[in-house]
Amino acid sequence: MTGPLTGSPSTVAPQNPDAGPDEVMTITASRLLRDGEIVFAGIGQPLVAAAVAKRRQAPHLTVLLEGGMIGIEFLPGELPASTNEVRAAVGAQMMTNAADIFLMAQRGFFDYGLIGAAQVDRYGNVNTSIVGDPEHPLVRLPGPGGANDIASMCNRVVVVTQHETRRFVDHVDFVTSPGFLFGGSSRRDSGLRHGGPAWVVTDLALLDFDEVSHRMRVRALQAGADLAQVRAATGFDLLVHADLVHLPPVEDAELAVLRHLVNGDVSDSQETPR
Amino acid sequence: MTGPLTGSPSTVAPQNPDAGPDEVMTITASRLLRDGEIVFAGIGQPLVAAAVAKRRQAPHLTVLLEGGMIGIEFLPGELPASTNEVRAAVGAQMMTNAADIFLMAQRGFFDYGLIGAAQVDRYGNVNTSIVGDPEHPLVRLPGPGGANDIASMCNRVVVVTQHETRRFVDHVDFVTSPGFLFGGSSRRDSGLRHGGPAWVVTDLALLDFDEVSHRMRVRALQAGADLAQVRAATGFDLLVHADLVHLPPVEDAELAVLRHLVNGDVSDSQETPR
Amino acid sequence: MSPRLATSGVEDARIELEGLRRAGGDKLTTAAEAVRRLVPDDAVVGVGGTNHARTPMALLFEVLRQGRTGLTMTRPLSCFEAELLLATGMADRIMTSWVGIGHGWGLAPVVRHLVESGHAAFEEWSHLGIGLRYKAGAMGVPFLPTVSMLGSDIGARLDLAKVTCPYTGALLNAVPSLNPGVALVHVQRADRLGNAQIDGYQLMDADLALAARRVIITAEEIVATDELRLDPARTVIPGFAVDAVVHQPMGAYPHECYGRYEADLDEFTAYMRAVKAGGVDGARAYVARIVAHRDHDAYLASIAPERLAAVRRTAEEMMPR
Amino acid sequence: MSPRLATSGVEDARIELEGLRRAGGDKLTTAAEAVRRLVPDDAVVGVGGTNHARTPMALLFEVLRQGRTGLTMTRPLSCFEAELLLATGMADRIMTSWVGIGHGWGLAPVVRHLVESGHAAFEEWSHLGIGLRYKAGAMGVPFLPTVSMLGSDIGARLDLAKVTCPYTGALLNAVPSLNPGVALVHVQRADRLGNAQIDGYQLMDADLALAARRVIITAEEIVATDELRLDPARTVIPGFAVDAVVHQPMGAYPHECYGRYEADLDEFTAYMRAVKAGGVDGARAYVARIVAHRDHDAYLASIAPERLAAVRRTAEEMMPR
Repeated sequence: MTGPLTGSPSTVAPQNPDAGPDEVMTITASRLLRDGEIVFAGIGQPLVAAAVAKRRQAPHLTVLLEGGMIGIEFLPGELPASTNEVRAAVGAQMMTNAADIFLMAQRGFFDYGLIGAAQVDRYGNVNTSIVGDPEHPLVRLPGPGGANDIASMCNRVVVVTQHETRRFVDHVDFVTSPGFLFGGSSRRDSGLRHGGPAWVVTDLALLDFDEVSHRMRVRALQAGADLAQVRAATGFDLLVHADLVHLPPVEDAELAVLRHLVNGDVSDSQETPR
Repeated sequence: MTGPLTGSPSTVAPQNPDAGPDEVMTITASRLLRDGEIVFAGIGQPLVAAAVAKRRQAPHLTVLLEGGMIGIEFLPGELPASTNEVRAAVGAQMMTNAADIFLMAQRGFFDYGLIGAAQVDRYGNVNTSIVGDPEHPLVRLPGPGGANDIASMCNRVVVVTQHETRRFVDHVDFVTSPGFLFGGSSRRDSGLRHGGPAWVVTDLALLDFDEVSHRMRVRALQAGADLAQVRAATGFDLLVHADLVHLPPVEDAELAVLRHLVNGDVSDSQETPR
Repeated sequence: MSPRLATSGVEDARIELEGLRRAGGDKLTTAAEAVRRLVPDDAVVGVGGTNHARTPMALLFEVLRQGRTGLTMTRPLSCFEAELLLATGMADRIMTSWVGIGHGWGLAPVVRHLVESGHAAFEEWSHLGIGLRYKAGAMGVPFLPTVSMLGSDIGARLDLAKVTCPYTGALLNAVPSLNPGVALVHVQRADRLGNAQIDGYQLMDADLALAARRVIITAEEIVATDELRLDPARTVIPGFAVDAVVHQPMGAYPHECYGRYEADLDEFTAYMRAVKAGGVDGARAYVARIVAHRDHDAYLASIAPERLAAVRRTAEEMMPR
Repeated sequence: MSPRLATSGVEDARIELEGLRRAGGDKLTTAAEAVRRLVPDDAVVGVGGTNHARTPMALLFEVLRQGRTGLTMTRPLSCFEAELLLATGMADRIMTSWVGIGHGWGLAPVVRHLVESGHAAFEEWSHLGIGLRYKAGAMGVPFLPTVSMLGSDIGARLDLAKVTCPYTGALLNAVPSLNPGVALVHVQRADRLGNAQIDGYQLMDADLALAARRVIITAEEIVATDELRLDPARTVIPGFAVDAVVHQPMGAYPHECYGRYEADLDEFTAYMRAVKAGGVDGARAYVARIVAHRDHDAYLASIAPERLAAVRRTAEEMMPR
């Protein structure tokens, strides 16, 4: 297993019945990360995805967190709950500060940025700020943390989120983290001359963006999912890639690595699964 | 002895015959520095002046150098030859980098900046770059080092230089480090909203600047010097302060401290002069 | 210019600075005295650390103990300390990129309630946006250019001005300097002059301290200046930028301090239970319980020693060795 | 825009960066190989350190050994290394705030001669001006605002553009980013990935390395990555910014390296005597004598061991203890 698109398009294997939707998303995101590259990961699923990739196909993946740690390692069962805490610094090769790490992103050093989303729209714009009218918010969400900067600066942005109509909306209520804005050249015209969303990873599909219109496009379906399901869970019209494939199901070994990292409680605790 | 202007105006004591012109300048500059303040010192006479002040009236003077050292101490006989070398860091309380130390100056933290001059004009503009036409220099001097930044950013700039007509010129050939530019509000109009030259220290006089015109003014004469001498050594018309005084002569104790710091070879090497 | 950008600028801060004499003096004092002297009503309070890391909790509890009104809290990432300041009505505005409780507790319930009901202002910036505001303030320039927040509704809602690079024509956001009225910063080590060393995460504390108009440092340890001289590269806040130094062991508790103690999750639980039970009043009751203690040491003395020992031990285990 | 500001900008540097894969690889190589691969003719060469501190002399001697033309050297404060590059005709331009020999030797005679006779360009910046050029390059912005060089003939001669703060109306100089074609940096400690730690003066090396399009590190010691992990806050250049790592003990000799050795004043004397005797040809002869050695180790082997021991000992004596 070396990439997300290696499943034969004709083989529609069922999804691993043992894998929960969050686990499917996290593992799919982990498969996108190539060895030797650099990933700026938010806390939660993005961080776990990076940790899984590092135990699997990308042992030389450089993982950074917004607290300023570069090249961290992961202790199974001790994954940090925040990007700025003692246990997020384990094994760091370098600790810079919380502004300079983003300035490095602005310089262009970081291959991937992994972020979550409360809402995402057809152009990959992400909202983690406000549901409803910004002047009179229905729900005040936490805000971007580092996600606005990651989305503005990293070379390839990966959005990881559950596939639900309340999340995949026609227009996000608030652009917290810019995707392709209004499509076409609008991102570039705004002054964002680099990067942009490359992938959206969900429990139902892997999506990318049309090269010209920058509209969201179904690139592959999760094992066991079909296009109708994806469309039903999306609040806008999706493009579909001409070479639509199914992703290979989550492997037992991937699941074991993920759970070992998160829980640290595999039976053969002496041996690290891989 | 607590300040440069404490000599009675009527007492015209002769200069200490043991003191050379450079020593007179350095000690006069040292007297300007008050305890508890912060001084950004260039190498050479400025640094020695700060070192003398710290051994005399200003033990809590904070001395910084352009290499990024803050709060350094001075080993007699081991004064640094450069602002960026191993021995310039002795006793530092903090070592930041060579850009950040100037950014602190830009923020306004530093009370004094001490610089030298190859040429200085009636508005306190300093040239350490070029003698002659800038496009076809007669003499290519070393350049500002940190002096342009010091002159642009520190609250009170002290220029230390020998009093000679080739140095005190009508117009500097090149404004390396801005004084009051063309006088009046021209410094402020250029965007330099703070600081400016406060004192010019020479072997013949202590000079300041008129509060409005910002023209250079003789504030005090060195012991043994007279106004005619000062005028003869100056290539432009000088203002003279209404309350012109003579500076007290260099004290033997001051000279001993200075020489101990520079040479480290006083006879009673066990005891630090003060 | 939007009123929300109109906090006191680098020009005023510099003029004020020229009148201060902060180099070389002994600044050791108590939290009570420092807060009394340096945190006025209506201040913009820059809070050091991020999220639950190196939060200056002893100083914030002292602010809550003494009582203030009209405060604005600025912090790049905020945790439940933001809730305490807003719930008690001492602050009515936060400038931040993120507020959450963390550790599985999710959204910040009091911030949500007060913002959604229009009782508090959540001034939203990008993480780097806050960082560059401090950095501009620390550098003594009125703005810095960045691509952060371009194209987003964050920049639009703030009414951020744009600048065009005079060399390349590139369009950039101009982030205005922020020079908070006072910075509260917790560190591992400081001397009586205010020279401060931070272990582990540096976060944005050095820029914050250099930018702020007044600075209070709490330190786990007060050391002799000569001890700092052994490793001057670790000194990140110069004494001449500091007004008051307070010796406060466990000064970030119940939040964490790198190398010293992890966050005490039992306190997070206690806080969230209080809020679940009583909403904003629950948060106020939580504050009342803590500030009833005379000072931070008394509060710490009320915590079971084995809890304090446990958070110290686990922090120790995470250190490089 | 003046042609002298038209060095390759942050935009080009970023696009190039996206095509590089520098994270995670073993980059250990020789100075000869690194210079061959990464220092082309006509390059803008950012030289680490300042004056005679942590000058990457082994790399510069290797450039002189291999021979190049059309180089521009950028360095905030320069010492006689600038003379060597100009005297040999390998560089025809220096960007700096200062050139001098130091240690009582005064003005730089070869720089003077070549600049006064119109054979070399001395592009003069303020010290902070160079620092902000690197910093803008490292931050990925095309310019930074500053009061440095306002009102002076330095800014006027460079034809620096001005910017007006959109919030305060303050007038500032816009300093354009500089992303040198290659940075040469000497450090005390690095791993094979290029993670580098600098003891003592940091100077502008971290910003230079982050700004530059290619980076060569020489290190007094090559250590395991795990050793850097013991004190990750000391790592100031990340491996992903580095192209080549060279193990070179005494790699700054005859200049100094903090904590390791002071400058060898006998070499300053030897250089200045050569110039006094032969002018620019004397400087060329000095270079010829050094580059006749196969490499830096061979050059070091030609120096009396007691001289090397002496500069090591005095540097040691200056360390905090």
